[in-house]
Amino acid sequence: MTLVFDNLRKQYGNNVAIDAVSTRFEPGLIHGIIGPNGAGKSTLINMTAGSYTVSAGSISLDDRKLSGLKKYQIANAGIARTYQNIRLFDQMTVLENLEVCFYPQEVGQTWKEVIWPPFAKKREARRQDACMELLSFFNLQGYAHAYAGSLPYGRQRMLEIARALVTNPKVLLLDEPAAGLNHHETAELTAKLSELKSQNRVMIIVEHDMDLVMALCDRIVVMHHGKLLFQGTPGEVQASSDVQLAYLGTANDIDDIKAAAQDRRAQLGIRTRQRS
Amino acid sequence: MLGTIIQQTVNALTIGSIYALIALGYTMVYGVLRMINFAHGEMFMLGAYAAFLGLSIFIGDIGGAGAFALTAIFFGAVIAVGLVGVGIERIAYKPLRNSTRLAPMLSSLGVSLSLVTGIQILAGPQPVGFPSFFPATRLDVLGGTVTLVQIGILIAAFVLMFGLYMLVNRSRAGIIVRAVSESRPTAQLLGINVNLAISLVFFSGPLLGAAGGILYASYYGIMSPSMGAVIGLKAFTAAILGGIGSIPGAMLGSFILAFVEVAGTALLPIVSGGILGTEYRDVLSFTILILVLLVRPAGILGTPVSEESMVYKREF
Amino acid sequence: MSSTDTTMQSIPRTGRLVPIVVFIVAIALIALTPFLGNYYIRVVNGLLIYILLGIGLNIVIGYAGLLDLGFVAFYAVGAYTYGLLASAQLGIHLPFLLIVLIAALLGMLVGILLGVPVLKLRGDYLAIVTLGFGEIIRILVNNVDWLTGGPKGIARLDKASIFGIEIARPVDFYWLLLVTVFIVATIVWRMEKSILGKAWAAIREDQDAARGIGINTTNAKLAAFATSATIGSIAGVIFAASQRFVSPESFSLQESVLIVLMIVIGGIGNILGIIAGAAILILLPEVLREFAEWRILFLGLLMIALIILRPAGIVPRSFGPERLIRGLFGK
Amino acid sequence: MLKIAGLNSGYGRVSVLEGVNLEVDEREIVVILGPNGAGKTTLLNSISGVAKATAGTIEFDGKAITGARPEQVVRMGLAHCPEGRQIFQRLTVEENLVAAHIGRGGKSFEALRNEVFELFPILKERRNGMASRMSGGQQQMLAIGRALMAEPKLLMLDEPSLGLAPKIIQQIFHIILNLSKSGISILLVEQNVQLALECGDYAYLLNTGRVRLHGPAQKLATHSDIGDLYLGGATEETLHV
Amino acid sequence: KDVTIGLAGPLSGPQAYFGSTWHNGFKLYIDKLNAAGGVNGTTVKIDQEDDKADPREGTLVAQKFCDNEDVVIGLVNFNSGVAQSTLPIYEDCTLPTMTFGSNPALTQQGYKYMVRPVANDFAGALLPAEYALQKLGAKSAIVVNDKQVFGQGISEIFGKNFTAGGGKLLDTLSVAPTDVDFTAVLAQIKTKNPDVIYLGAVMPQLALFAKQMHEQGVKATLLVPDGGYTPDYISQAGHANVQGSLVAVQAPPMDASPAIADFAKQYKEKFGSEAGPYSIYGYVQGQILEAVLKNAKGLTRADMNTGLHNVKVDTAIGHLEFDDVGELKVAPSYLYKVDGDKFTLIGQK
Ligand SMILES: Nc1ncnc2c1ncn2[C@@H]1O[C@H](COP(=O)(O)OP(=O)(O)OP(=O)(O)O)[C@@H](O)[C@H]1O
Ligand SMILES: Nc1ncnc2c1ncn2[C@@H]1O[C@H](COP(=O)(O)OP(=O)(O)OP(=O)(O)O)[C@@H](O)[C@H]1O
Ligand SMILES: CC(C)C[C@H](N)C(=O)O
Ligand SMILES: [Mg+2]
Ligand SMILES: [Mg+2]
Repeated sequence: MTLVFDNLRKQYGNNVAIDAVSTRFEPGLIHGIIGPNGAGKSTLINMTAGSYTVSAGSISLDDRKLSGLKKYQIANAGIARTYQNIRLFDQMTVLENLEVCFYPQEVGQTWKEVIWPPFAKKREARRQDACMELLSFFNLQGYAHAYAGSLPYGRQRMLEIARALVTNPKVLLLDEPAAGLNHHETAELTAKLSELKSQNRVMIIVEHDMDLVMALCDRIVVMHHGKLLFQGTPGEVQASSDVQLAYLGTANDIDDIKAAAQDRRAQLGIRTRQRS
Repeated sequence: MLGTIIQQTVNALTIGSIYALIALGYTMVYGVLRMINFAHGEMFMLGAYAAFLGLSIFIGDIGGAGAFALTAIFFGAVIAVGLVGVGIERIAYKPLRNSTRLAPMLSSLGVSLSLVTGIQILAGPQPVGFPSFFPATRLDVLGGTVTLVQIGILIAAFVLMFGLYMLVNRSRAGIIVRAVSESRPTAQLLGINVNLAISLVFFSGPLLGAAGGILYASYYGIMSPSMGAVIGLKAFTAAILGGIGSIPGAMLGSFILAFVEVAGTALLPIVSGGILGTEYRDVLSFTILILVLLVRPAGILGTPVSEESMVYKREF
Repeated sequence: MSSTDTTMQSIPRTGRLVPIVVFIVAIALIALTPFLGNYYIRVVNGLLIYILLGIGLNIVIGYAGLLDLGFVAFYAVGAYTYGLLASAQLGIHLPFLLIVLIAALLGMLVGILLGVPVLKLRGDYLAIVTLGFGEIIRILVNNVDWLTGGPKGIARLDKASIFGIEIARPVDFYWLLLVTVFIVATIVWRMEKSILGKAWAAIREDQDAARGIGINTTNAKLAAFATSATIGSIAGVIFAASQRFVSPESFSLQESVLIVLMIVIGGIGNILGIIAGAAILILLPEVLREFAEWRILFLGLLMIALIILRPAGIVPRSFGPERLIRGLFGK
Repeated sequence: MLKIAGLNSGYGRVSVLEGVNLEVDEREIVVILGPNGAGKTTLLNSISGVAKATAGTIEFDGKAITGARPEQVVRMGLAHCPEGRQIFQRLTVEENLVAAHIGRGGKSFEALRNEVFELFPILKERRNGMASRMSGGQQQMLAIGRALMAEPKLLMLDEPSLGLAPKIIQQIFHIILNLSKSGISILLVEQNVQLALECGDYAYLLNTGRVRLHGPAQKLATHSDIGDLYLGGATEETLHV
Repeated sequence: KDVTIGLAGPLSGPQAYFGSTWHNGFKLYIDKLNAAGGVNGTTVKIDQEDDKADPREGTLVAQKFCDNEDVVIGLVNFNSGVAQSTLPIYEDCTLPTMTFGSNPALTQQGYKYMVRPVANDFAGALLPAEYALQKLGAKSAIVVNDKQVFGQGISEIFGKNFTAGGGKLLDTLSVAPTDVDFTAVLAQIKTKNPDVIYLGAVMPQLALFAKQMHEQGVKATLLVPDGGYTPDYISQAGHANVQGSLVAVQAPPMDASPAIADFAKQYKEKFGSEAGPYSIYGYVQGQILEAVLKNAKGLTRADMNTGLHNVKVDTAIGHLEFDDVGELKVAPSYLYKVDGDKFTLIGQK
């Protein structure tokens, strides 16, 4: 169960957002995708999930080609995702947000559900049990009957991840799951994500929070200007001079600024006042 | 034959100009507030009634009025309607700015209903004759008959549309309006008075609509409280056809719709061998609208809103 | 920001008073109506038809979040099905229930035929296309004179009868409509609670995210369209049978808009809201009949006021039938 | 020139800031640090009137601006360059500048625009191009240039280095230093602790809605607790060094 | 002892003018009648309702009248389309009506409780066809209609009459009832160059069409039905544009007889405006009612129905009586020509 990008390309008009990216994501590992703003990280996620079409090349899960399928078909093939901006069903309860994920499996018997209430009750109970279990895992059980839109931001992030997990996907794509989370929440998230690591799941995390990425990921793909700049373990990535130059920064840059700042202070002669 | 073609072209251009004046109002409001202002057709109607009121108060007999007086009344009326538009926005739409998209739309339906009945109560429900702002001169152009009114409408409409285009694309006010349409919070943060910008839109849209109403009333020689409904719907259709939110789109859509209508009348019976008569004209227009939208889901010149791009914009 | 304090976030439980009062008033009104004059029964019948239409359209607008301005087309399909199959127009005189069945299937078919091409469109574009579709149907009906009688319509439709019981007086239709509304409302409500209904809600909230969790949105929307069309068509049959006359005038754009308004003013996505909305928009003008034009002005202003004061409708989505039931029977 | 005392603020029922005190002097660069969600953006939003203060006072140039609307605040000379740049994508570069010109300080649009062009030559080059076509760094320059169109006395910058490549970040910091030299006071929100403290004069560290630590930037840079506080270390007291 | 007459017609919306002025004519007569002590001591009350020219509203009003035992006659529905849906209801509750819709089909459905005190469209479309063929020497015609019950019905009849009389019908065109722009249709008509155009529609379309027809240089003579018999037709079209246009209507000229002139004067005094095109019929219906009441055995609906079907009365527009389907035996019909800003009578039947 390996997710494979083969010579992937994405173009918006003349703007090439992803250029000749080939790589493999193995199950059982947590993969990180990092890179500066606009490097094409979200584009990769969006293409994998079917939100964007692929301009050239292909994406496949084992031997099944995903690119070209409709978005919902990709989802039903076992690809689940979260969004860089949280996209929950705000006016539905937390529980319903998860329940609705069973639609593809259960829609066939809607009529039975409508006509025969006991059947509906039984099925609903079964769905809800499964959902509640997951909610407990994310400490969201207390919110089950609240509207998703009314949850605090951090809880919404968790809920979105829970929603992606409900149907036990083969591939889990997380687009900046820590964005907007405070420190405690990030720590909690890190813990939960490492617990979710599983032999039969490919996990991919796009993130700017280097602490989280370095702590969690087994392998990191660095994107730059739509191209694959580097891939390797966290240690290798941090050591790579290419990556430092493009993304993490080098020592020299800092020295330049230091000099300029001193220059300014000398020129203005500001004497900073202590405040209460 | 040539005469008929010329004739029909002029007819289509005239109808198209009037549609365009109204369609622009729909498009501007939509561009800024993402709202369909169903009361916009009534601005068109109010324009005619305001001008009529002006005429009967200040002039009485149009025959004796000088060009200056007529121009003054024209502008007085359209400005008055512009102000009404601003007032309506403040009362009926502003409280709903953060509501669902459906709410201001339905509020505008309420406004529309109130205005139509209000005028019915004040001025009577029946159609009233409207004096022509233009002398009834006819010209013969290569076998086609063109009236001075038609030429006047064409010129007036193009001048107004050009003015609007310049306003929106070249003037500071226009740039500010476009900025507000893109992001109200950011505009506010930059010191732009968002309410003023929205008011400007609700001033100029109704103003153009009112101008359309006066031109229309003097072209057809008639006005009625319900005159905004049908034409408003057509102009709205035109705006959608061209891509709502786009100013050139509104104009293009209007002229296309007008040409389709004229062609529907002139050619449908011939093309279908007499099976489909002129009564199927609107079926033809709507069918073309639907076909265009199937190929271009955001209209001819509209910018398609792709799935994730809205998210993208917020993020970046 | 403690994350365990959640009880306040939950949907509040209902006090029992409101549901009980609503229930008693409803039962009283239902029981009293047959004893009123025929005129009042006719007004109530009109109300019930609009409620039926509202319930149908609400599936598309309130549940799936698609603005459909051409709903009246399905209403016309049903009405003309009765007009053609139970009159001298084609010399066909089928029994009422059979026509209901045929109209329901036909309505569903038309709903799907319309749905397949247009459901790709979003928001306002969907609105104008459905509007155009409604107009196309009306114009066709007005112009294929040989079949529909054109503007003259079809007069002297057969009296309806069910299992030999003639349905002709206003009070007969009252009972027929009441039963129909009850059955349809129950089915629709159960659909809303089913997994399909949840998918509709997801589509309404965020279509793309809904696709992202594997919902085939086209199919789910088609189901909404088809169900809604079926209900519209059934309402049309009953309407035609009670008027015993059909003509294109009854299927104007204004009717579609009226139904949308009913839904939004009453409480979008909520069957109880639709009843409230219909009551205001259908009964109020009748009550204010004396005031001629002024009543329409009043209605317009009231609409604005209601939308501003209660943007979520008179009866909010959260006060749905289940809340009523819960309030009545405890728990 | 900016003085905030006891500020509580948030969005609707969500309360974010609690008892924030903060001051910016003439020509100073004051840095606000803090982890994600600390309330830095909310603080700037409260100053410029987007988020509503529920308690406390904000004073600018000796006048209270608590509760003022954003456009009033900008007109007093306090410009806000928002997080995430927020440039108008559908406008050209020059139109972005036009929209932001409110004619506050009396300079003509042309004069101001030319100053901005001088500062950011790339903007002059791209003046008639769509803003959306520019790279992230260029967009950030446009965002700063746009804020300068208001002729601010105090410029608030919210994470100007967000998601930019290091080279560009360096450039942005040079620009900030130059602006300060030209006499504009700066309130800078940054996640990039090292660089910000290097450039700033005074710094505040915000976490979970409170000021946890403040002091002269140079001192803060070497302060032992900073890492701990940054990660939400458990003091209830506000420390200063 | 008094009786109530139910009046239903369009009182709001674009047709309100026709409905209310027609009802006013009736009120004028009834007020006089009541002031004179009623008929044999019976005074007449009026229950006036708005049908909005909408069939659904019409049925509600119909039911309201049916339910009200005091209502013994309905003076109903200006529009044939509305009458179509209300007549079955009146029939069911045996409430006799004087129906005003002029579509011929109304009397062909076997209703026993209706009479029509106005010429139907057979009459309305015969006179103009004959006149066009014989007096104007027209050889060819084009028929345009608005695809409404009335407009389509009457123009079909005109077409039949015209061909039956030896003329040639070049084309039948339709416009939408909400159209205001006929230039495209007119440009097509111009290529066929007909001698006359018959326009089956209502105001304001009649005026708009006439105006544009003239402006577009179409030379044919325009014939229009009864809706055009209003000063608005001339003023809204602009009188230069309607000169020579022919209007067929059931109503006599206001100076046709002293009785009518007197009526016009009274109307103006009472309501402050000129009488509407159908006001005289309201007045005549008052006279019919008086005659019915005078000879009635009782005041039940059945009595009224018998009375209506057997009435023989001299009215402001002449002698009226009904045949067994409720149609006027001799239906007065007049043809006018627009001359200056007036209608001059050029033919009658
Ligand atoms: N819908 C779109 N239309 C046009 N261009 C786009 C679109 N989405 C992304 N791009 C372009 O594609 C490139 C890659 O964008 P992407 O969103 O994938 O970056 P990212 O690595 O996720 O950045 P971030 O860290 O900001 O999330 C950018 O240059 C952007 O301009
Ligand atoms: N519009 C809003 N409505 C409600 N809560 C909000 C809103 N914006 C931010 N918040 C909440 O306020 C808190 C502080 O957010 P703020 O944006 O001020 O943090 P920040 O320090 O700027 O973080 P970052 O480094 O991510 O920009 C967060 O918990 C966030 O969820
Ligand atoms: C307006 C009128 C001409 C109406 C016409 N008498 C009808 O039967 O509908
Ligand atoms: Mg991204
Ligand atoms: Mg921030």
